[in-house]
Amino acid sequence: MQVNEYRPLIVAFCCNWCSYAGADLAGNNRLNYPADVKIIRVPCSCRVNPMFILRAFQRGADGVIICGCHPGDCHYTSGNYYTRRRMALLFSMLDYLGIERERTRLEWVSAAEGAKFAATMNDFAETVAALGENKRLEDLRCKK
Amino acid sequence: MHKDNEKMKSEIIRRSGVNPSKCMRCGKCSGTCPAYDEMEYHPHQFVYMVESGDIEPLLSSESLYKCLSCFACVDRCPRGVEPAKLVEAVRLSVIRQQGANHLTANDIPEMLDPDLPQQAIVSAFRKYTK
Amino acid sequence: MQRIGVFVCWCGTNIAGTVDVAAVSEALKSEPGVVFSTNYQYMCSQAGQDIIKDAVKEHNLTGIVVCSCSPRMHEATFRKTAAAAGLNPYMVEIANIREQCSWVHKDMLTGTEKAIILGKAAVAKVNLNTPLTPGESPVTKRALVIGGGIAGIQTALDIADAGFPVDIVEKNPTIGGKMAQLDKTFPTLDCAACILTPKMVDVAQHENIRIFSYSEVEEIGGFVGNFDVKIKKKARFVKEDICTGCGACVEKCPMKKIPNEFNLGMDNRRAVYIPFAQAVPKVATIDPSACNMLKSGKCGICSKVCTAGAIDYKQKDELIEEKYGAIVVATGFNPISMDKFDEFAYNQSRDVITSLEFERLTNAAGPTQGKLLRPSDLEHPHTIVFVQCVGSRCDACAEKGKEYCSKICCMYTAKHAMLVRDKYPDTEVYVFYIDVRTPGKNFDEFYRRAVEEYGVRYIKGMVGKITPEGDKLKVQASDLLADKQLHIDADLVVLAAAIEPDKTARPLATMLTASMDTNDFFTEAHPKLRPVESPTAGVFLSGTCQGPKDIPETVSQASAAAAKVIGLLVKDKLTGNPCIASPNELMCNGCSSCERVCPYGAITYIDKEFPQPDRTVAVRRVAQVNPAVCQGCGACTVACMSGAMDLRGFMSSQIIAEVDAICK
Amino acid sequence: MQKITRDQIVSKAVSLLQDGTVSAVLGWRQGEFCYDVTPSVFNTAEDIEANFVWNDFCGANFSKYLVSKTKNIDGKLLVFLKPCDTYSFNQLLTEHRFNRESVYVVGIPCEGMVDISKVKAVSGEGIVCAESKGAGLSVTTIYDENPKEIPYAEVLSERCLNCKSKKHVAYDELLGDEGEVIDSARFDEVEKLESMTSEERFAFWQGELSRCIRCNACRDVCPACTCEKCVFDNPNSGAESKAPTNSFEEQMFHVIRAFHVAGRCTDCGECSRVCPQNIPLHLLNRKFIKDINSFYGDYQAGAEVGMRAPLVDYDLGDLEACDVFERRDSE
Repeated sequence: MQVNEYRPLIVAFCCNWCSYAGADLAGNNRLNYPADVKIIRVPCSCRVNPMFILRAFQRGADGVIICGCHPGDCHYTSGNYYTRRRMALLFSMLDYLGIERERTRLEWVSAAEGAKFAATMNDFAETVAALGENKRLEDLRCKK
Repeated sequence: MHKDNEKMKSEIIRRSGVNPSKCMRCGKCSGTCPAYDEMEYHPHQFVYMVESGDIEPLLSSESLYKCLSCFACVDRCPRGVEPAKLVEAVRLSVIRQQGANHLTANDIPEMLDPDLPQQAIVSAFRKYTK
Repeated sequence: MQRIGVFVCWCGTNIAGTVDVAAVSEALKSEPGVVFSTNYQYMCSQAGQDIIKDAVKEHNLTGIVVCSCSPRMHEATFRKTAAAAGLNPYMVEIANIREQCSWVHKDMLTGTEKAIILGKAAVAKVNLNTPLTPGESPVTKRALVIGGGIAGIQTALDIADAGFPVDIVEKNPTIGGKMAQLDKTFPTLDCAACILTPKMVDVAQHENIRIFSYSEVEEIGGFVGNFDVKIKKKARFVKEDICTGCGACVEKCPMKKIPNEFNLGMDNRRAVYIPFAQAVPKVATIDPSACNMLKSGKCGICSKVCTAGAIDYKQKDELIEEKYGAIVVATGFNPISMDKFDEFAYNQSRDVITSLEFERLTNAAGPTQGKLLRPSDLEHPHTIVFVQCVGSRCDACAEKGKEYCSKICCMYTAKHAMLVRDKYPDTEVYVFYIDVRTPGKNFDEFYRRAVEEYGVRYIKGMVGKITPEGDKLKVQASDLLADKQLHIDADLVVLAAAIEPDKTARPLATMLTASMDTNDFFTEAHPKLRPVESPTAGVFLSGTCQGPKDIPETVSQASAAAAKVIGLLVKDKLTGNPCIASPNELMCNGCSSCERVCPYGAITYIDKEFPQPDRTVAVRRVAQVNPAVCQGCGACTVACMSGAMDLRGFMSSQIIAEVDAICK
Repeated sequence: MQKITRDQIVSKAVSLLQDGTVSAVLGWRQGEFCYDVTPSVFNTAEDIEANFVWNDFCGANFSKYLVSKTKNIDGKLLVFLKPCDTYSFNQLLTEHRFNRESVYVVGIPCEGMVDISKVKAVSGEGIVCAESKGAGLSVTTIYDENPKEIPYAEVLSERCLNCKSKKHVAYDELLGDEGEVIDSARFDEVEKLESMTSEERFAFWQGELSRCIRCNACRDVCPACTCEKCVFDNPNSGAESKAPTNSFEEQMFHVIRAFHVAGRCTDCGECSRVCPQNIPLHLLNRKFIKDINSFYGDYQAGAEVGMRAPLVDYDLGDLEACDVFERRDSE
C-alpha cells in the first residue's frame, strides 16, 4: 500500500446485538475490509444521536455508517424503527444542504451476516474514497 | 412466458387494476358464479390464466360474453382479487382487436344524442376510454 | 482525573501477528489519564488477569482499558477481574483489536495504526466512565393469571406446584374456557371434559391457587416484581363460600327462557344458573338482567329454596387489591362474528352453524344430549357440508375476515367429519377446503384417516353461496380439481369461523403497557427466542392471546410461561442492568417524548418541586425512569431534545469522546 | 388591512380583565419605532386602553411566552392568538409545557403581517410612520414627508403569502369568523432547492448560512424551543459554542436546531421573521415537514392536542433510509 494514498476516515456505529456481532463474525471468518472503518459500539442503533454523526463530520470523518438489527429483529423490539425515521430525515436534510448523500448510510446487518458486514464496509469505504476528502463538512480547527 | 403474452398480461393487469397474484386459489369466485355452467373457462381459471400469461385461449373463448358482470365474485373474493374486472379487461382487449372503437374524451361531443340517458354515456365513456 | 491502566493482549499470534502490540501499548502510554500500559500474551489467562489486578493495586488505577478480543467475548471476564481487584466493574472498557482489527486486516502497519486509534477511543471513553451499581428491587412472590381457560389453568397449576401462590381472574362464573365447551380433541379423540375437568378440580383444591371467578382486572400499576392490581369481583348475588352448588335454586327459578351462553344460545338456562355440571367453582350465579327479584323485587324463590342461605340479593361488586410479582395473560380467543358473511346464510338459517356450535351439538352435555340433530327441526341431518377458512386468510383490505390462518380449523373439521361418519355412517359428509394444513404430530395421519377410513369427501374449492330452500340448504361450490360446479342439498352446514383474540385483551394490554399487533394478538419480547414473554418486563403470555394455537401448543406455552414466572418469583431481589437511562431533572422539559418511544413503559412523570433562585418554589413535570423496567436501549436519549435523558455506560459525552478520538 | 379592529380587541381585553375572567393580558406594545411592536404583559385596563397595539406588525407568536408567563400567575392569563399561533399553542400543550387552565385564549383573525424589510426596500430607511390605508401601507420617512403608498401584496411577509391556515385550532372564544385551512404553495421554494444539483445547493446554503452571526434569535423566538436548558448552552452536550468559528458550524447549528424541532415545528415562520441576517430558516423546517408528509403521511404539528409526533412514532412498513432519495427524485 502506498503511504501517501488518500484513505477516507469512516466511523461506523454498530448496535451491540446484531451488527457488532456481525462485525465480530466477519472477523471470525477473516473477511477483509479496509482499516479506514472504525467501529463504535452502541446498545441499539436508536442510541445514535444525529449530533454524533454531525460531530464526526465536523471532526473530519469522511463517511458515517449506522448499522442495526433488521427491522423486526431489534433486541429492544422497536429501537431500529425509530432509527430508520431519524436517519431517513437526517440524510435527506444533509443532502438538501448540499452534502454528498453517499457519505451517510444506514444498513441492517444481523449477527449472522458477517459476510454482509464486510461487503457493506468494503463498498462504503470505496464509495467514500471515490468522493475524496470531506471538504464540505470538516472543521478545520480539528485537523492536524 | 412469451413476450407478446407478457405484454398482453401487463396490459390487462393495467386496464383492470387487478393483481392476480393475490389469488389463493380458493375457487369461491367460481363457486358463487351464476354463469358457471355456461362458461368454458371459469372465473378462477381466468385469474390463474392471466397470472400465468396464458391469455390466447381466453381471447377466443365464448366465456368472455357469458359473464353477467353481476360482480358476485368481486364481492365474495376473500383476497380482494376482483375476477370480474379481469374478465371485463380481457373482453375489452378482444373488442379493441376487432375494431378501433376506442374513444377519447374529444370524440364524445359529436356522438351525443339528446335521447341517450346520461348513465349510458358515462358507462360507455368509462368502458371505451380505458 | 482517572488513573487508567492499558493492557494490550497478544492473543498468541491472533493479535500480535498483525498488530505490533508493543507499539500499541507504547503509543497509548501518552494518552490523557493513562498511568500504566503493558502487553501480555494472553490477558484472559489467570496470569494475564493477575497482571491487571497487580497493576490496579500498584498504580492505584481507577479505570482499565483492555485491548483484546471482542467485548462480547471477554468483557464479563475483565469486569470480574476488576471487581476482584476492588474496582467497580463498569470502569472497564474493551478495545476490540482482534475481531475488528487483526483478523480483518492483513497489513501490520495499518493494523497497528487502527489498533492504536481503537485504544485511544477506549481510553477517551474510560476517562468519562463512572462507577455503576445495579439497582435492586424486591419481588412479590405471587403471580396473577388473567384468564381461566386451559392456558391459564396450566400456567397456574405449574406455578402453584413450584410453591408460589397464584390468583386466577376469570370473567365468567366458571373457569374452563373454550376447552370446556369442546366435545372430543384431535388427534387422539379423547373427550375434552375427561382431560380438562380433573385439572379444574386440581385448581380448585390447590392450596396455592385462589380463583376469582366472575371477576375482571380493573387497574394495573407498578412494574416487574411489584405490580399493584385492582380486581373487580362482580356481584353474583350468591355467597360463594356458603353455596354448595346443589342446584335447588336453579331448578325452582321461574325465569326459564334465558339464552344459555355455554351452549351458544342453542338452548335456555334460568336466571340463576351454574354454567355446567363440572363448573369450578361450583356455585350458582344470578343474572341481574334476567332475575325478577333484582329487577322488580318480586320473586325471591331461590332464596326460599336455598337451605344453605347462600342467596344475597344485596351483594355488591367487590374491589380486591393485591400485589403480584408477575402477570400472565391468558385471555384466549373467540370465533369471529358471521354477520358479514351473508353468502353463507348464517343469519337466515338455524341450520348454518359455526364449528363451536357443532361441538355443543355433538357434546353429550350439550342441548341435544350428544345426538346430532339439526337445530331447526331436531331432525337427523343426512348431508352435512363443512366449509373451511371462513373469515381466515382474507385480504388485509377486505372489510370482513382476518388476514391470518386460524390454524386449528383444518384439524377440528377433520375431527368433526370423522366423528359424524363414525357415529352416523349413513351421513354424507363434504368438506370444502382451500388447503388442508396439518403440521403437527400425528395430524396428517389423522386427516388421512378421515378420508381413507371414514370416507369423508374432501373437495378443493371454497363454497360460493348457500341458499336456504324449504328444509334444505342449497350449497353451491366449484370443485376445482374436477372443474365442475357442485350443487349440494345439505341438511346442515358447519362454518369453520376464524378465531380472534378476546375483546378484553385490548384494554388489558393498555393497562399492562404491553404491545399488541394489528390483530390484537399480544406481541412477544422476541418472536423466536422469547416467545412467552411480553416486551413489558414481568408480563408473560400464555395460549391464544399471543396467536392461534391448538390445545397441545397452548399447554406447552402455558407451561413455558409458568417456567418463566417461576424463574422470576424464585428470586428475592431483581438485580437490574446498571446501564440504564437516567434523566437530569433540572434539564427535563416534561414533554413526554421519551415516554412515547420507550418500548417497555419504563418512563413515568411526576410533578416535582424545584427551589428557584428567588427563593420561590416551582413545580415542574419531570421524567422518572424505573430501573427495574428499563432495558437500556437508549431510544429515549435521542428523543429527548434538551439532552436531559442520558444512558449510563453509553453517555452522550462518552460516545462523543470516542468519535473525537477516532476522528482526531 | 386587518379585519378586526384595535377597539374590538381592547374592549374584549378590558371586559375580561374587569369581570375577573383573567388577571393579566398578553398583548402587543409599541416599541422604539412605529413598525417595532413588542410582546408585553398588561395588568390594568388603563394600560391596555392607552398602550395596546394592533396593526400589521403584530407578527409575534405568543404561544411560547405562555410557558414562562403562566408559571407564577394567579388566575388566568388572556392571550390573543392568530390562527397560525394556535398550532404552536396546541403543540406546547401536547408537550405539557404549560397548564391549559391558566390560559384564556381569544382567537383573532389575521389577514397577514407585513415584513418591514420589504417595506424598507421600497421606501428606504428612516420610516417614521407606516399606517394601513386601503389595500396597502402608507409610509412616511424622514427623507420624504409625502406618504408613499405600497400595496400589501408587495410587503406581506413570506410566511403570510404562503399562509397554511386561517383556522383557529384552539380557543376559548373567537373574535370574528372562523377561517379555513388553506392549500398553500409553501413547499414550492423547497422543491426548487431540491431540483438543484448538490453543488448548487451547497453553494446556496453556504451563501445563506455563512451570514449567521449565532445571535440565537431564531432559537429564542421559536415556540418549539422551550427546553429548560438548550443543548447549545450546555457545555456537556457536545454542541455548545457561542460563536461560529468556521463554515460548518453554522450548518451543524442549524441542522441540529431543525432536527430538534422536526415533527414539532408548526411552520409558524417566527425564525425567519426575527433573523437579523434574513436567512430563510423556514426552508430548513419546511424541508423536514415536506419529507415527513411524503415519507410518513401528512402531518401538521399542533393540529390537535395529544398527537404523536412522527419522530416518536413508527410504522413497520416505513421507508428505508436508502430509499429516501429515490422517493424524492421520483416526485
